[in-house]
Amino acid sequence: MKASRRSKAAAKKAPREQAAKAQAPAGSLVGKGHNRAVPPLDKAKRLALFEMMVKIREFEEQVQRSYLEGLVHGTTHLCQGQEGVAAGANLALADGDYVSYTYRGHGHCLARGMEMETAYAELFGRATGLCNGLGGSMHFTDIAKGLIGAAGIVGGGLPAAVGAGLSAQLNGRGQVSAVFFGDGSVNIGAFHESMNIAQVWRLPVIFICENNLYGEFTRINFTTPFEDLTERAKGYAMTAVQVDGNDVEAVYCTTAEAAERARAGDGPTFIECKTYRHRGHSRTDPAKYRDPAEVEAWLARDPIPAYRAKLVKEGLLTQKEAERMVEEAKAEVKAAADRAAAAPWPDPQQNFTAKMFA
Amino acid sequence: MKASRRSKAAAKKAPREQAAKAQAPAGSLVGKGHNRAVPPLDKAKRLALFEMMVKIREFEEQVQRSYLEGLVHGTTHLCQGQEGVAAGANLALADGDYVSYTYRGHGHCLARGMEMETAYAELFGRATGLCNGLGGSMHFTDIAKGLIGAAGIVGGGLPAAVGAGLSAQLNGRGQVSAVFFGDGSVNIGAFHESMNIAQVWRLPVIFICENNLYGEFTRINFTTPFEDLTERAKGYAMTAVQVDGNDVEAVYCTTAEAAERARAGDGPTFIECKTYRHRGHSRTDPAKYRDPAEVEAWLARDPIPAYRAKLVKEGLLTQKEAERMVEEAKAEVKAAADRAAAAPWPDPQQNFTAKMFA
Amino acid sequence: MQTQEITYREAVVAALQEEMRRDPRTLIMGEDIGPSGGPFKTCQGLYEEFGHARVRDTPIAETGFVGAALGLAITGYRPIVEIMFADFLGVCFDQIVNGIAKHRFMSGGQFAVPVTIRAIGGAGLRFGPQHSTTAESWFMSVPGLKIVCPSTPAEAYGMLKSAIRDDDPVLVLEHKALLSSKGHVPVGSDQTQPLTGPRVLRPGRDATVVASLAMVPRALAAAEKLAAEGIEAEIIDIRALRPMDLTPVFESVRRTNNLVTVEEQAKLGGWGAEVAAQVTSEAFDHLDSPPLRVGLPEYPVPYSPPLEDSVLPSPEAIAAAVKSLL
Amino acid sequence: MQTQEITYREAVVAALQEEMRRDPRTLIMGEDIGPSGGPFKTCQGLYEEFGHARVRDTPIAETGFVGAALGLAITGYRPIVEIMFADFLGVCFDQIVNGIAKHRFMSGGQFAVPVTIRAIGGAGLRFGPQHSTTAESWFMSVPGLKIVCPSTPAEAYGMLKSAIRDDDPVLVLEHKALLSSKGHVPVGSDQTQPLTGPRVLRPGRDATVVASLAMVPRALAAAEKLAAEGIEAEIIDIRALRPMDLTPVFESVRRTNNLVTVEEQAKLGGWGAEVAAQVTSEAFDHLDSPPLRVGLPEYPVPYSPPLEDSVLPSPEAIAAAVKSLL
Ligand SMILES: Cc1ncc(C[n+]2csc(CCOP(=O)(O)OP(=O)(O)O)c2C)c(N)n1
Ligand SMILES: Cc1ncc(C[n+]2csc(CCOP(=O)(O)OP(=O)(O)O)c2C)c(N)n1
Ligand SMILES: [Mg+2]
Ligand SMILES: [Mg+2]
Repeated sequence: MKASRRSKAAAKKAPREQAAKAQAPAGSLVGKGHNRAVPPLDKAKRLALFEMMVKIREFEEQVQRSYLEGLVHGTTHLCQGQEGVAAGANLALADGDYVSYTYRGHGHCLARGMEMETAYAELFGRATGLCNGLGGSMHFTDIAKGLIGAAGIVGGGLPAAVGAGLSAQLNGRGQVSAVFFGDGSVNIGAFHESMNIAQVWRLPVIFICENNLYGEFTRINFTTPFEDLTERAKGYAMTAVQVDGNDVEAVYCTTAEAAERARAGDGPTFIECKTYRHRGHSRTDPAKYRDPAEVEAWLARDPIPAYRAKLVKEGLLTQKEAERMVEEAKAEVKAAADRAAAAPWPDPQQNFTAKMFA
Repeated sequence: MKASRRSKAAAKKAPREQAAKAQAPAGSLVGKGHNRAVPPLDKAKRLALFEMMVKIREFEEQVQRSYLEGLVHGTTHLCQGQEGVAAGANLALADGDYVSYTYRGHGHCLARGMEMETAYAELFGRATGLCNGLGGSMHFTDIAKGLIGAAGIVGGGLPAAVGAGLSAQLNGRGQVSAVFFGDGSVNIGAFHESMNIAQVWRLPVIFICENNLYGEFTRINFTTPFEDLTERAKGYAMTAVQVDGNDVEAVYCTTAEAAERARAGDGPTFIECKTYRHRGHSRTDPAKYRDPAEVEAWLARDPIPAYRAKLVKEGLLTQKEAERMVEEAKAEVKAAADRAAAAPWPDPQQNFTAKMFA
Repeated sequence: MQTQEITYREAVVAALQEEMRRDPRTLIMGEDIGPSGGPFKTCQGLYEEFGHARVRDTPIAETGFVGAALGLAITGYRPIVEIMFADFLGVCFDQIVNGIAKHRFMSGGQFAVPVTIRAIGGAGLRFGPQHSTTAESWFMSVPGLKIVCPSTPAEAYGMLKSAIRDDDPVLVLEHKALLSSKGHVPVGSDQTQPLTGPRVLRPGRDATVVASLAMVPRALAAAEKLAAEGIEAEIIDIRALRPMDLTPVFESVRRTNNLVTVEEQAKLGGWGAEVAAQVTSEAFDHLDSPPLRVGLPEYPVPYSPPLEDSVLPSPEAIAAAVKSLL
Repeated sequence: MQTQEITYREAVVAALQEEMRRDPRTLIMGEDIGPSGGPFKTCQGLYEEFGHARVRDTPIAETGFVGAALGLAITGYRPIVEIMFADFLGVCFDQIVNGIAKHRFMSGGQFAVPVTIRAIGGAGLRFGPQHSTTAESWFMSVPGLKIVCPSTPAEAYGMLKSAIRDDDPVLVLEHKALLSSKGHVPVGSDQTQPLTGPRVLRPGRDATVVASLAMVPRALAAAEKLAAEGIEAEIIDIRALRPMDLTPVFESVRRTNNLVTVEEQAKLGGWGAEVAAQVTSEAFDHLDSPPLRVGLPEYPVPYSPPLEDSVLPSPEAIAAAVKSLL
């Protein structure tokens, strides 16, 4: 009967058959580190990586300050400590690619070029906000930059990322759909269905799991049978790579390689980035549930000082230049936040029907 | 912080820590065939296995006939060809265990001792039916026999089976929860969440997947990245065994072994039974979508004649005795169906509130 | 206009085929809708014409493929998904309610979300408690969704075409008991049907009866019986549940002074309450008696034929309800 | 009776603790409810007292652990599950609607299904579009479920105790904006609250106002304002959505001749329609004017404070609605 299907769909050289190929999965790359095949980064790019991590860090620190000033409302989920993933992965993506993430997505959006002032304006609930103040911290979306959206529901954004991947495959222009999510998300149904569909249809999707060891206040070992989430990818015969999420260049190379495969039609990749969040889950969380020794060990592996030291050691950056970058970032976020704080509130009388229906 | 938790929960020697153990999964038994450790079956049990398969076969054939006579309504999902799984697995289970299944669950219920007459009465929609005619073919439930229910929603019954497993673990009486489902069910979220929870909590659950290669009209290769579903179990670090579902003794031994592990507190097992359904998905399906060669090959592997030949060859059964068993089964199902057909219709004026609320 | 007499099922297929020819950005995903044409044959022939790229058999994963539709929609496609039984909408409820219905709003209106969700629901075929819901009220309180429920081949054809062309998410609730019903349809035409507003199917002066889906033909049958007794019931097909523009119902009740709603689901929390409430506020002084709601009892649809028949409002029961008001 | 003044949050904890002490077959599952005591601290101290066996942190898998509750319930336990935000009920909708609500019926009534589902919902805390729903209407049309919505610490305490003791599935909709509100509660007592029926909180002769959850205190505030103008509004807390016994509301409207409903969700498809419809049929001749429904606009709850504030019915708006009827 497969034969008859083939003839039937011959005209369209049925990609359905390609799906069938998925039975024989591409030789799994499960393993540590990245593939040296990816061309080395030039100085400009490496400095840009450092600068981006610094910007994300300072952006989040400013969010914290603004929060205490009463400018940010409700809750926020900051990513200090995980900047290496956002900066590294995004550098490997191209214009025209699709990127999605979660409520902890400020970093991914910044790395993708989201403007700080509109971001703060959104956090402050202002009319000039990225989403006109309708979404807030958990729903940054900037379609013009391929930032297709954040999931406030754990795992909820993965199916849409798969849809964007199908969109990319149908377009045939070599786009990819990259989606960022956490370790706690791998236990929910939406993750499973998304992984399976992406693999069976060999979609150009890059699943980037930021394994920071905790889902809210609960450590991974209480919710998942292992701490290495590449293990989970085996259940989909999906190429899976584990990388040090605090090594920004390793994340870049691994993502670049996955993107190459995806653009070449070789299907999805699951990337596990080992990382850690410095702060609590959300602004009200003092993160008392973590072993102080564990926290200490990870703070010592902060991706920013580590990369700074590396660049300085290699003579690509002086401490002075690094300081200046930090100062500039501090000034930039401060200025952006100040301008945003001066922005007008949205008008409750505006026409919301236009926001609802196209 | 794990330490602090331990002390806190010391009094209850927190099984939470047991969950943590799941990190180091029991050495996976992934592989073919069954473990010789299980004591060999005596003659009586082997004949009983044969007889049970015959009964299930004849029961389903009668359902088909009754359907054509207009006695069965709506739709039915028959299991001819898959009797080896129901008969073999159930022999390995004990009174007090919990068993759940799907709309294709007639065989599992019969193997567990469901009475034919009440079953037919249910299929015929009569007041004397197993569920008083409220559920029909897709919802056979007989709590007194541990038959906790059938899922009409694909994957929908797996979480409840996990709950029954937790119930068994909490009871501490060595019960297990066995759940039967199909190959198409492994792609839905409920399956995923159930597998993960069962493994993390090391619950006494036996996941029995009847891989008959098709989900309705679509072959497994179009919906799943591989045809060996033990591959999927790897994503949960769950012990997984693949067995010939048409070898009733192999199914028995494999299930017995999984039950032993579960009763001993060693957690869940995923069993993939390779099998095939002789008929279409449901009564309206001529199953044209299957390759005739594939159908032929599987019909040649019909579990019943195969086991009959084996028993005859080993001198445990004569062709004459076998024939008599078949005749008796035919007579039994006919008699049961006839009695059921004479049963009264349920009263639309009855008090349904009592059926809804305890 | 040129029409052909075809079945509701054929009308669905025609609408899908014509719209997929019309716009290459459309595609359809669902279970067994490819070479098999769908369990209810509502996608017959589409795979042969459009191929796997645009007619996709999916794994059994409603959350996955319905959510994928959102990703496709905001990146330039116009996906259609088929939910085999409306009961399964429960499996992807989150994707529809928290995703598809909200994504445009949460973004501040940055993009359109042209997703069409078709779900085949309803009782009467002995499918039992988990395969017989119309799911009419599950999404009634969800802003952002448009919900329609065609009761005839012409409506199924015209509203599905409109849904596919619409730039917002539309949930099309079809009914399996109507699939083989026949009617005149302007196949091959551009004649779409509006996604809002009820339609008066039979005029009458004595009472207004508002029904949906498979209850519509039953209401019409009730009107026949009543006519034999000299009672003229005006039968209105509600057609659309969200948004709900009841103007024709208000006008009707101002003339008939009586309202009966008939829905294939429990009355508590049903759309009949919404219609009754709105009519009460809009035609308060014209009501001779309080609106009467007819629906299913407070339990799921049972499998046994006499029981299933007993829970579904019969033409006799509908007629009796109307008479009880007069 | 002995009462203590405690918060709504403390009332929930007390009810859970007392019922778990009372019946060893009870246990609770949810996300981060163990050593952390729950994101909203609604399980504070339970893990320390009952341990992991009965107070279980689950993976993020609502379908899995809510469905597991069904398996536990029909095999002898009395599970309680916490859904962190009511919005997440969408993720496990199928398990609740097709499983928990139907399993007893489909079996012909072979067993009880004593499952208690607690979900913390509601707006007002700037949580934005995906974390602010009350989900009051999502399950309104689902036979088999009992749905309650406590608005005070005493109700939260008493109704949760009743829900846990009840042999049928009960969905308890709590409200995050009420968690810190205080009230007198008969802690340590056996004083449960009925799972059905509204409660008159403030008598009045001019109009009946029926509200739920966080809209109740707003309705009471509105009554204060109206009283200053000599208008006496009778404030009724609906308390239970399913089953819905509105007798006290009927009696009230027969006296006040006016009805206003206030709910924290879109009006279209809301419970206000059900109340308006039932009151219209039961107190038709007593109504001076058609029932008036107050609710949220036709879009999700926005994040921006002035916008979120603007969508939530204020005491002023409620008072104005009442006055518009007089
Ligand atoms: C379906 C669902 N359940 C629960 C939550 C509440 N919640 C928000 S974030 C979170 C933890 C997620 O952990 P992880 O995926 O590791 O992401 P991280 O926060 O560590 O970045 C939970 C449980 C939710 N948003 N959605
Ligand atoms: C959530 C859901 N989606 C779709 C269906 C329709 N459906 C019923 S059976 C079936 C195929 C299931 O295949 P499999 O799991 O292999 O079981 P089998 O029928 O082969 O025993 C489908 C798609 C359903 N019942 N539930
Ligand atoms: Mg995490
Ligand atoms: Mg199968």
